Amino acid sequence: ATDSGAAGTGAATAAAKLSVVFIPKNLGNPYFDTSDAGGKKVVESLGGTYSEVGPQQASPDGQVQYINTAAQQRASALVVSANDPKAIGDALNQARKGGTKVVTFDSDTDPQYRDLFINQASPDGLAKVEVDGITKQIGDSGEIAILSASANATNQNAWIDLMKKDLAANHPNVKLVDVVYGNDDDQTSFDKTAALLQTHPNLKGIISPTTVGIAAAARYLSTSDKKGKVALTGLGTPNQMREYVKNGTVNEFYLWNPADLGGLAAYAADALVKGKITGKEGDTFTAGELGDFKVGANQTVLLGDPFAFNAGNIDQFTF
Amino acid sequence: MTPAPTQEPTVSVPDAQPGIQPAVTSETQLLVEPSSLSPRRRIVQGLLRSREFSILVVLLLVVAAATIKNPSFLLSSSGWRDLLLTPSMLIVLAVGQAAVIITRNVDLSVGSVLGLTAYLTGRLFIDHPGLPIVAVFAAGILVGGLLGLVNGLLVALARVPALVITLGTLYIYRGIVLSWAGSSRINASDLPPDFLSLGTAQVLTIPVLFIVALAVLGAVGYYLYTARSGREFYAIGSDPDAAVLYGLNVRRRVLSAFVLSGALAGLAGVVFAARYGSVSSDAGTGIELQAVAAVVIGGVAIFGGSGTVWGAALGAVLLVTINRALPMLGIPDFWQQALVGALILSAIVLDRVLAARQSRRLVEARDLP
Amino acid sequence: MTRTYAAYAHPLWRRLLLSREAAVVALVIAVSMWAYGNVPYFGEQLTLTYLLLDVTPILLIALPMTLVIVTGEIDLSVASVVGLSSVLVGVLHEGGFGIPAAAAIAVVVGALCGALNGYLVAHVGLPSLAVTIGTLALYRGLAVGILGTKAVTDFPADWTQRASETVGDTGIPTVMLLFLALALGFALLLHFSAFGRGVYDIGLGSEAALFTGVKVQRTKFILFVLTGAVSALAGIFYTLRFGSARGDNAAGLELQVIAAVLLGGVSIFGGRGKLIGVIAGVLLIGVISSALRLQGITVNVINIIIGLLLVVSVVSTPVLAWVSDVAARRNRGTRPTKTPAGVGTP
Amino acid sequence: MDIVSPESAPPPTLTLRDVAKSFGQVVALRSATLVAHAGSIHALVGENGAGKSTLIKIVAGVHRRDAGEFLLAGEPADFGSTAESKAAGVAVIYQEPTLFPDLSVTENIFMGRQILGRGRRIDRTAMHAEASRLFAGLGVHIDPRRPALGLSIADQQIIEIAKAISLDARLLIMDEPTAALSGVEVERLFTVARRLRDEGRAIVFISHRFDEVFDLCDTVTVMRDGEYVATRPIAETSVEEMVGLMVGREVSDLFPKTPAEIGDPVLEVSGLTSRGVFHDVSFSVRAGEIVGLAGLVGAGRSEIARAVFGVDDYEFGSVRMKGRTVPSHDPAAAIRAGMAFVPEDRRKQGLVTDASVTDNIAGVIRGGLAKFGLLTKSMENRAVAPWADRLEVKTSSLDMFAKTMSGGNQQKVVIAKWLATTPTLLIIDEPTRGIDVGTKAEVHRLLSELAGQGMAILMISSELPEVLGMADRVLVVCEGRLTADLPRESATPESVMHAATRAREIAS
Ligand SMILES: Nc1ncnc2c1ncn2[C@@H]1O[C@H](COP(=O)(O)OP(=O)(O)OP(=O)(O)O)[C@@H](O)[C@H]1O
Ligand SMILES: Nc1ncnc2c1ncn2[C@@H]1O[C@H](COP(=O)(O)OP(=O)(O)OP(=O)(O)O)[C@@H](O)[C@H]1O
Ligand SMILES: [Mg+2]
Ligand SMILES: [Mg+2]
Repeated sequence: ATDSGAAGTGAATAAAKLSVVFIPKNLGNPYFDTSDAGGKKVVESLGGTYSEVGPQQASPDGQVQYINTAAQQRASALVVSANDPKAIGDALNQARKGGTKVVTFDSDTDPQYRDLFINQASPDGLAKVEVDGITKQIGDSGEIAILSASANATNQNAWIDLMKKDLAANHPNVKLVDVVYGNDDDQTSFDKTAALLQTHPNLKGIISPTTVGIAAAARYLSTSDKKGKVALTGLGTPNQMREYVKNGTVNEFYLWNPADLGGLAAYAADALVKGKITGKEGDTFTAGELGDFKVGANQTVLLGDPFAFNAGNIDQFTF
Repeated sequence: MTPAPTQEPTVSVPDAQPGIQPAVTSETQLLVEPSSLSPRRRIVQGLLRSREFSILVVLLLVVAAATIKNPSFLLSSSGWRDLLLTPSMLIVLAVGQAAVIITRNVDLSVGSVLGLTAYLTGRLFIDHPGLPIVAVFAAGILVGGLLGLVNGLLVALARVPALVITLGTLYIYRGIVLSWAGSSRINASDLPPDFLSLGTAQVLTIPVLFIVALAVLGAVGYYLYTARSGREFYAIGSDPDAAVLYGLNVRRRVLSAFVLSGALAGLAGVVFAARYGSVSSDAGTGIELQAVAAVVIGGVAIFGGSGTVWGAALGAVLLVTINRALPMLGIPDFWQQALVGALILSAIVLDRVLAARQSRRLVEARDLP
Repeated sequence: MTRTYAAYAHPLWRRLLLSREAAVVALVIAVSMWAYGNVPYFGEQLTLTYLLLDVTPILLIALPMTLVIVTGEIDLSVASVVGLSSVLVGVLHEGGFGIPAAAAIAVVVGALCGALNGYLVAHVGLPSLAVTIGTLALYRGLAVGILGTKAVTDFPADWTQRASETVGDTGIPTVMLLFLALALGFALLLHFSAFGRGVYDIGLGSEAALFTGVKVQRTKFILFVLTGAVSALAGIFYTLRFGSARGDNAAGLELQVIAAVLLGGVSIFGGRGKLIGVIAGVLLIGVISSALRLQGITVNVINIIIGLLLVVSVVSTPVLAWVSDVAARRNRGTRPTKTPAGVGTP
Repeated sequence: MDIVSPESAPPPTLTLRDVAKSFGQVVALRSATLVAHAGSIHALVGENGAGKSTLIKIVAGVHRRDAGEFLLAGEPADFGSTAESKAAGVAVIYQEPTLFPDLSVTENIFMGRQILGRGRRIDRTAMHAEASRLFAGLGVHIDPRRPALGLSIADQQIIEIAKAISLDARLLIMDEPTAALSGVEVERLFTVARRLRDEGRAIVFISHRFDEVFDLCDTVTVMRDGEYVATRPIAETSVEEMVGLMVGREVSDLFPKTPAEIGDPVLEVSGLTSRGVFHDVSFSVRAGEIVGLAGLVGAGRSEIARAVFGVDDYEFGSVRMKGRTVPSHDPAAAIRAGMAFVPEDRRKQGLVTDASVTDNIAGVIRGGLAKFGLLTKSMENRAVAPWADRLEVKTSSLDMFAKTMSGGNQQKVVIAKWLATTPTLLIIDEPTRGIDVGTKAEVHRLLSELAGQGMAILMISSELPEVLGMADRVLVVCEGRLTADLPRESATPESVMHAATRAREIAS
């Protein structure tokens, strides 16, 4: 390939050794810190080399650059949470041409761009727990709103659609009055929450299916006179939410174990690299203590059901 | 700060000679007569004509409109609180930015400085539990001041345009935060409760952070209006060459302007942490343009010499409040930025129109009757 | 009697080698050599491809931006125009327009955006810094407003491919041909036309230019229009390369462009600078970024280096000037400005 | 000349000996000497560019001298900034007003040493009162609260004077303070100056008006080309002697005017008006005719010229070249119509000082040089060289920056730039400002030569001898109005000066 010595050895190792590059939506996002940490543990336990790179803001163009770089470095596998279902597709396929296996997790791309998608929880499952959670808290009637991440986040939008369907079908008296986007940025999410409460004085509940969003919303609620009057639930990490669960701002929120998600993605990547699986429906592989997993429809692996955190159990978790 | 006593010769005025009373002889009619208005009326008129006043009017209109549409915007307790609390951080930034722009410079690095000190705040609380809050504020202001000093030295000593220098330090300071924080972040749980409560604490329904902003505004405004060195900021911005001919200490003033701006950005960083409770390494990205926008809207000439920090502060409040009011008025929040842009443009166009009218008045005043 | 005048004080080689541009070019080469030897995979063709693709938007916008800055003005709204044109292409494509048609419309709109900047700066006489901060918000706001929450991503594959395909197996992206064409055009305009001379005169002393019959207002207006149009082009490329039209595309790009232009030796005061230097400046940033990325170093360090380069590049000029000034005074056997007060020597 | 022996008297307030100063290539001062005593008003005279302003800027701390002796009250002095000179009791009225347009008149006077009230706060009321009293002392009314923006040159000059007086300095230097003032205002200034002298201060007074010098001063020092020429007690000298010393030769051959035969009108201006600047200005310039435009600084002559050329717009009136109307506010059109304009401020308007000789001379014609729209340096160099030669521009190479050249050479470059356009009308504002005597004569010879070839020339000049020496016809501007149109023979210093101050004299 090249006369640069370093490169030569690099290429050589690539074939032999497992090297996995994790590319989260953006750096500095505690959710991904946890999930990628889980991946790191697994990759290293498998004797591979782990690295995490990514953009500062959650934007596809940022991710593309790092995908390209990883492809050049002949990483044996990429584990990506997509900021856009199509935008990073070409880059991913480029990488796959170069022999790199591509696993998406948390947020998927279109199937033709990756070998496998590790799904934290079935979309309808997630939508359902969050809807049930909020409707339970507000007595199944009244106005609710959604605080999402970026307007283009694949998983977010999928969930939101499912929630709308669920609400329409099963909760006629609950009205979804607004969907706003905090772009997984503290300040934006915080200000959007404030705006929500201002704009909809009769708001009774907020669903925020993103960890940055729910924390910011909780922070605002806990300091506003709506505290306790407006219910908040969604997806969050115990460390960020502990404060607000304890002071009663939030009484229940949900998440799978991100570390497991990252770990599973790492196992899957390994299986692909070692050729144990090709990623087609029906393949099965073993993910250490996580157990055995089966590849489902359009190359998707399901981690399991989300877990409900509340005052009772939150102190048992530290991620 | 006041100049050395040697630099203030006493003012002696030759008492008018009997021969030449300041009687309005005909040739003095060419010149503009002293205004015959009574002081009070002059002040009132000045106030009504002032830029600050017109912004205030616009601001009140916006608030009124939003409140009519949705009373809780103003009348609910948290509505009232947020009205004052949300702009506080930008006010502090705008005041510093105004001081710099008045000297015909600009400081683009404030966003990065804010990010750095915001993260520093969190780290201090994590690494030194039990550190008094005052100390953290002091640290933020100090570090910000130092970063500002770097800008100031480069601009004032190397005589390099501030735009370029602070664009460079914008990258550098941000880079420092990024490499320092990496992907770690500060969570509310990392910060002491009484610090967090500062973010929303109120005295007689007035948020503490807003009072802090007001204090800053008052101090800087008072300095720029009543201190000799303060006035020199304006002189320098009005005509740097004349300022040198005049013997003003241009370098020192420019330097202090940047230090001030940096220190206030540092303060804003601490405020950020207190208000938002969680800080990631990209906190404050892009806020520098908001600060400049607020200053411009507030009627400070982008090429210095005129304008007040009061105007800049009002500009900041207007900017933020419009953003908050638009959703009430049923304008989807995607259009907010566009409106802000239109606002900035109309502000500077308005300025130009008024300035043109005034100078025409003054020139025509030179005409023979 | 007739005098004959030497055209130049110094021989060609000296004028070339001692120029600021030469320094930047040399730096690019040096850094590339270093990276080639020390950074794994940097030597590969793929690096070249990705590197060029990454910097293409900056390269494109830097061309007209150079002329704008040479006149002593500045345009901060370029990245917002990129976003706006990206959104337009997306929306129009959804609305059933073919990519070429959509692109054409986007370019026209970009030119109009530039025209607004140009009118306010050149004819109303407002400071470009303030104006383009305003339009930065305005155009970005329009972009975000038009597309709302959506992102348009279903662009025809052949077009998205075309955006990142390379010329034969040279590894050079096809889009570079577009860039080279534009670069040639702007080079002729700036360095080999009366218009270009006028651009420099405006930057060096717009009052003198006015007294010489240079159409100051029209020139500035044209330059802003060009900037808008080229920014729109960049936006189209951006959209197709990432196959997604989003309101927030290329946010913050304006500062990178300006940083690159200044790095290339263009004076923010106007009147100084060459396109070759600017192109080198852009490539320098590109090479450094990609080399660092290949070493697994992320954005933060890259930021610091770009920032330092920028500061050093501007501070160096006055410092060198001062040094040579002092030297000159020494040679004239007189006291440099710095010596303390004292009795004059008779 | 008076050598003060130590025991005889206190040392002179100001002593400058063999002071030298150059700006890059330009040698402003070779060996300037000036000795000013307390209780004396000392005139400093010399032609434009003699180095007067540069010399006093050295005293003021604006420039640092390259060599020479500088004593203040016997003490060695060397000021790095004007602040230092102020602190040392030196007050200077600069030739060009230096005001802060955005600030009020009062602040302009007291900036940096404002009157402080309680708690070191600026006491504006007190300052406004002081300002009004200062103006009263000068017998003028200017609203202390109005911004300096838009003040007339005269008003600006008066504020400079008030500023300097308020400094209560032991040495007061006035660089052409009266240039823009009317007789009445001048008289008031003199009364103040005399009182300051009687209070025992030293005053240095720079002026081109001999009547003022003889009226006010007791001693005079003459400079030429940056060198000390002589110092005389006023009582023992005469105008003739001073002029001789200044010019170093008879004035006559400084103005080699050869009568050319006058042709048809080339430029016809009628009813030109721009509010606040000039009013109902009508005149014409014929082929082969040199028309001089005289008046006080600030009278509006440059504005008239700028409007005719189209740099500034005007509200009413028309400008015609060879009978064809020239569109307003469009220099390019004016150039096409055959106009050329050598403006008053060489560094800002005439030249792009940071550009090369080639770029400057080719400035107007380069559009025509381009082939297929392409323009190369060599094309320009080729086109430029003959003109540089014709004007005998002294430069080592054509890529030299204009700013590195002497005032005279710069002026030649500007003229070359315009002659290259082969104009039919040449408007030239202050043709010899800041140019050494030799070049001055060259420029004058060139002008009359051009007129001889049938070019119409409109010459604006603040120097009476120049106007009287060169013009076939003298138009006098006062307060933006034409107040006289004098043929060469009836144009005398008296008649011109009278017309130049007419409006104001009539008024009072
Ligand atoms: N800053 C400068 N840079 C370069 N040359 C200068 C500068 N200032 C003055 N000169 C040159 O120095 C010479 C003396 O200028 P100066 O202004 O002292 O003459 P002056 O006696 O004041 O003339 P005037 O009577 O017109 O005011 C002129 O040739 C002028 O061009
Ligand atoms: N800086 C200024 N601010 C306000 N008015 C000005 C200014 N400069 C000139 N003017 C006004 O414009 C008119 C013409 O001024 P200008 O000095 O050009 O006249 P001039 O006759 O050309 O004098 P000069 O001897 O300098 O050529 C006068 O009314 C003057 O008051
Ligand atoms: Mg002078
Ligand atoms: Mg003039």
